[in-house]
Amino acid sequence: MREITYAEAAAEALREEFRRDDRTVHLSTDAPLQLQKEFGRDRVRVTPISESAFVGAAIGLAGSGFRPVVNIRMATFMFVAMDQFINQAAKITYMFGGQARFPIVYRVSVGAGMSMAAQHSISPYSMFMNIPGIKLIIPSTPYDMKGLLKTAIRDNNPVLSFEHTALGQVKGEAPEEEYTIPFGKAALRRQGSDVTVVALANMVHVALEAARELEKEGVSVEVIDPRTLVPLDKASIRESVARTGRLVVVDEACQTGGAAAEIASVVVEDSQTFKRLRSAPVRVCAPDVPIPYSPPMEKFVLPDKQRVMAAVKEALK
Amino acid sequence: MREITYAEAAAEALREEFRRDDRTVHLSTDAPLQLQKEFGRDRVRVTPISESAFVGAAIGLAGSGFRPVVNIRMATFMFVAMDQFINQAAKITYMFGGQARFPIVYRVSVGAGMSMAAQHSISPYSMFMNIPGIKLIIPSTPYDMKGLLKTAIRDNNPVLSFEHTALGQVKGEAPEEEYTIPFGKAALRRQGSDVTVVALANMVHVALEAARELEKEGVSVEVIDPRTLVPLDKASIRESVARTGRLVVVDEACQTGGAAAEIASVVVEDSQTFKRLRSAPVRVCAPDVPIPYSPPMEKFVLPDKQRVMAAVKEALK
Amino acid sequence: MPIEPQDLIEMYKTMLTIRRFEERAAREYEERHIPGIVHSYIGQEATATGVCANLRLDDRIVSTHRGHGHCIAKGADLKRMMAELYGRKTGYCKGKGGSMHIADFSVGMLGANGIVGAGLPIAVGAAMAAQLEGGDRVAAVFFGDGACQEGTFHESLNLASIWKLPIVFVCENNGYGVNTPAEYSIPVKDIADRAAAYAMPGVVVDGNDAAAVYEAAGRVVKAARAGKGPALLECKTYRWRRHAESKAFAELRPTGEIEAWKSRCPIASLERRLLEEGMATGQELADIDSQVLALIEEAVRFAEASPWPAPEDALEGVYSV
Amino acid sequence: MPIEPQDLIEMYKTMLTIRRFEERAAREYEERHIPGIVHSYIGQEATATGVCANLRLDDRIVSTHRGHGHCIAKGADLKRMMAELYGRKTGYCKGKGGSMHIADFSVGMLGANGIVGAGLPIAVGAAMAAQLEGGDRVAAVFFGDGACQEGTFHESLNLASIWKLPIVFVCENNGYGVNTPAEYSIPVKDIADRAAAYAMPGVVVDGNDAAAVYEAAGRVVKAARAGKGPALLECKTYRWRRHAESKAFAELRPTGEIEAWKSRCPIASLERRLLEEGMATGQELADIDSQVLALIEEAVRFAEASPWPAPEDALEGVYSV
Ligand SMILES: Cc1ncc(C[n+]2csc(CCOP(=O)(O)OP(=O)(O)O)c2C)c(N)n1
Ligand SMILES: Cc1ncc(C[n+]2csc(CCOP(=O)(O)OP(=O)(O)O)c2C)c(N)n1
Ligand SMILES: [Mg+2]
Ligand SMILES: [Mg+2]
Repeated sequence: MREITYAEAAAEALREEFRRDDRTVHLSTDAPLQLQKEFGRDRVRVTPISESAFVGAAIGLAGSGFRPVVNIRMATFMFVAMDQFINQAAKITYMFGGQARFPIVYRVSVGAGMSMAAQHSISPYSMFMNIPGIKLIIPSTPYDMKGLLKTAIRDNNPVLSFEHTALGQVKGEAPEEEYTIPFGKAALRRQGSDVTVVALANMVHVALEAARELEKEGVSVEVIDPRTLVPLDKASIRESVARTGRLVVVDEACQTGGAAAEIASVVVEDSQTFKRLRSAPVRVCAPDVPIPYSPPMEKFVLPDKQRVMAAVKEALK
Repeated sequence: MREITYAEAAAEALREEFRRDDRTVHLSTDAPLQLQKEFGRDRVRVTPISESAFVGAAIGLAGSGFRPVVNIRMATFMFVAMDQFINQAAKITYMFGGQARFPIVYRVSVGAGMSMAAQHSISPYSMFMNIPGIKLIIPSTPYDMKGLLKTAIRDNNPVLSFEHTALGQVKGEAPEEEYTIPFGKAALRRQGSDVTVVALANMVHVALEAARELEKEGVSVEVIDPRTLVPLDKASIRESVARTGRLVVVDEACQTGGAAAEIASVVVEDSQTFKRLRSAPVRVCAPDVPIPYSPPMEKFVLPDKQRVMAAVKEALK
Repeated sequence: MPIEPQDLIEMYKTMLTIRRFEERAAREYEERHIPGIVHSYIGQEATATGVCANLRLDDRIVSTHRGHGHCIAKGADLKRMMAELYGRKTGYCKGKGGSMHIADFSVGMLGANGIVGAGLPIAVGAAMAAQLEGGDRVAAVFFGDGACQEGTFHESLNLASIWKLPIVFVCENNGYGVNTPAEYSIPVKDIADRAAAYAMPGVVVDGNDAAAVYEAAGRVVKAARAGKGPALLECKTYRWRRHAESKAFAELRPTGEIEAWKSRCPIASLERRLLEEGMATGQELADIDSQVLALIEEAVRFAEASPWPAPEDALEGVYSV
Repeated sequence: MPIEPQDLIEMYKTMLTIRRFEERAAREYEERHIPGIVHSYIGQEATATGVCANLRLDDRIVSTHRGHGHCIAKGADLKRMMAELYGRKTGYCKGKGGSMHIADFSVGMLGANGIVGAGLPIAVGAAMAAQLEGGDRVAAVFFGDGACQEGTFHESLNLASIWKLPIVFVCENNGYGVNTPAEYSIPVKDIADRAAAYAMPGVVVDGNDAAAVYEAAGRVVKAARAGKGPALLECKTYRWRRHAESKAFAELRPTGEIEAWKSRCPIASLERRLLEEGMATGQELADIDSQVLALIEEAVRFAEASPWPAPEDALEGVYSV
């Protein structure tokens, strides 16, 4: 199959959906040039650095029948517009009794590893998990990027797409033919029988590396990529853990209050799954520190293959 | 002992600490009148409705040697100033290598139950748990309000105080004499041997009610109030669960990605505690919906005594 | 275009509807038939009325926490409004929103909003939609003097200006944000002066004079329809009641000031004009009042008779299909 | 106060230090001795220099993502700056902050900031501190043209105005936010025009003329010290290099424009003046350059020789004791 990069996959998704539906519009502080060329400066509009205004404008556009796609660039810039995400986009469908639909895609890049320091190295998905009303996608491959983004653009709700900075130039297979990926269906990245590893975004690849390495040591690791955090495919995760009896969650966000806590909880609170759990779930996350700038420290805080392997062994103890 | 209300306790804490340290200043869209009378309009300053500006100004004040206390009023108003909390207040101590201290207290009210609808009924503490650098306190009684707030004002870091709206006029004992409450030490609200219930804010009272009711049915419930979410007294919680073998977490925030997930994870991931766990942990939270306005629906989504009792019984199965 | 007597009478009726609705809402709140919080629009009726009288059904507005007047002026249904305040299933939001979140997309009312300043960006989006649609629809957004110190005010006016969006920013300067005087929070004499910072016209109008608002708004709405871009319209007005219908909100404004503004009642002054200029008789106006009162009564009865939402309804409607 | 030759020579030296520091930082970035991201201040040296020449050590400034120039002009140590860029333990932030987060509280430099517009509220707090202290300290905050469309710009200027805070808002209008022209984002001719919306003086100055910046800033700093409140100072300038030192940032600005601004180099023009007016000889200026280069070289050697932080150092310092 043809290979494209994660970034190209996103561009393709946008191009295809913009061709498909002329109610789509694009807002960003810097326009994707190809898209702008094809669809014009009106529909693919450059915004000033006014995130509250254009994040909110997307809501007004959506409530007026358009389907905006907003690229915020780095996730950290969401915070200057946070009210528009949390109090407006997420709540108004419900709060207005479903009178109107708000189909909006907000794209943000997440993750660390580039020595960008604390402000620019954040993976804040868990906070949105606690805010019902926005769907959350977290593509880990070019294939998923394209398929999930297309589904997101067609969804009639606000969708937040968390895209990992480190993956931009990573290549992967993606068919030329049209496809979409349903929300709420995890991808089984690798089958295994000893331990279930649930990993997010870039950590899917780290987990797979660890799994390959562990295979040599005779440990069979199953790797699950939830693909979407809201809705979360609880059934697949629980089913896998019920089989393996062990859970490791890998996420590069800070540990406390992160998505890993939710995933661990979803597993343990299910009494059928709990009964089959043979060891304590293990979280492999960044420690609770702002991400440091200097490479040795940054490398230290980000989960890597070694930490995942150690966690799997811990779970096997 | 003397009884005062939760609101009075806060006022006392402020008055005492403002007397104690003349580097304290107060910022809010409406000034506490008594405090303003005693300390003047300069130190107890009314702000326009410009949360980003005054939340950030507190950082500049703190970095310049002052000890600001900022009353945001409802937690939901934090979102218009979110960058100043997350990217600034929480990170700059670390990011600047500890050159300066940032002693700031941000007070916000949380919780639902007053038919204020989705925007004004939020308990967003878990999102701050995922952002290292801000300490989080969550007083559930007048005694705790005063003691925790005094500790917060003396702390050399940003502290966020989550104060429950429904508790404002609730009375409780608080000595006249000076006292403070250390951060990171949970309060054992009730001893019990069958099930550990960890409850937050107003839910502490709901849990205690449930515990009293359950006692009549012969079930012995231990109720733990963490008092501070960051730092979290993991040891006390784990110790209790290791004894009872069962965990119920009660929080009125939405379930997914909430503090309850973190508390459950902290318990299950500790292998010693995990071994003693006799049943699946149970979360009693609001379902994943924006809080509705109309009383029957609002009542339905908020955890109550019945749900806590049911959860305890579930844990006992 | 000179103002027609019929327009004035229509506006009179709209204002009176708002007044009576708010009086009744206050009473129902007092009697605990309405829970939560209610921010009364009494005293400010001329603003919503004068602005919305220039708008078509397909124009869009965005409102605030003090939104009943905007709803009514844009043509929302009193029954469904009152039912929403009552928290009933038949309300605009099925009882999920309440006073601060009434919306009626079918009449272009894109929602009240409990967050100060939050409506402006949303309205900018509605105006962008109008622009992309290519017709001559406009958007209008209401907000208070207090909201003018929020960042969203600045960002939104700027965005509307650089894109020449068809939108009117209607600042209802009622002199206070809760109990903080506008003069404390705002260093310039008129909020409309801030329009210059966005290269758009800034207009000050007596917000208690429906005809004046109508005419001033008419000019800027017309310009917006013609593709000439946005404007900031500052309506100087006053709220008669405390910030919200709850004793929890102290009333710290000087009594004399409140009384002085009451003597400048927007409804009474239009009434005087209608009578003085012979556009209506006392009887005709009394008839209007009776009609209005009947409508309000009907709305209350509708609300009372409406079913409560089932508790489990809370679980539905988080996402659209 | 007329500008003294000695002041001009000092400013020349400061500007040259910034220039040489940035040239070297770019080279070290290119050679991958510096990771992350570096936003070069080259071309804008006169702004930081002219403003900070009016500030005392105990005055406070707040900076941006493009902050090296502000640090140097306020008196930060080159060695610790370079060590920070290198990510070493001896850096200002112990390697935790990097280019976008250099701070030196001991010289009143309260931090660079990676979030556009985020520094303004913090500076307002520093100015409030100065006011509460009761002395005559001032604060100054630097920000770009792009930041003027963020809500924090609006809220901060307003707050400073109503409280008459001793602060100077220094907008460095370099014509672009990344590749978006200021004229696209801003509908008014001069950003300084926006000062009127906050009832404060707005001053436009040639940001490439150190002496002009020095004088203009001197006037507003003096007023702030005297308790007369804040001002907005717009310095028109230009950055020579791409948005940041990484090929990931395309350069979309017209080549001719970049060249034209290079011909208006703030350092070269001050150099001409110093020579023409006989305030310095060519040899003296060359000596300054040698000194500066030596200092930069020393800074780089210091950085290179400095230890890396231990990986586990990452776990320390989240909270102050
Ligand atoms: C962001 C935010 N901050 C604070 C509040 C609390 N609050 C509700 S209404 C109000 C006053 C608003 O004043 P103004 O904009 O003048 O409107 P008015 O109430 O006078 O109609 C305040 C402070 C809020 N809802 N949102
Ligand atoms: C809130 C926010 N939005 C977007 C960005 C990304 N960003 C970094 S610098 C920059 C341009 C800033 O332009 P300007 O303020 O003119 O400063 P300059 O880079 O020209 O010095 C942008 C958009 C950011 N850092 N913060
Ligand atoms: Mg007002
Ligand atoms: Mg710029």
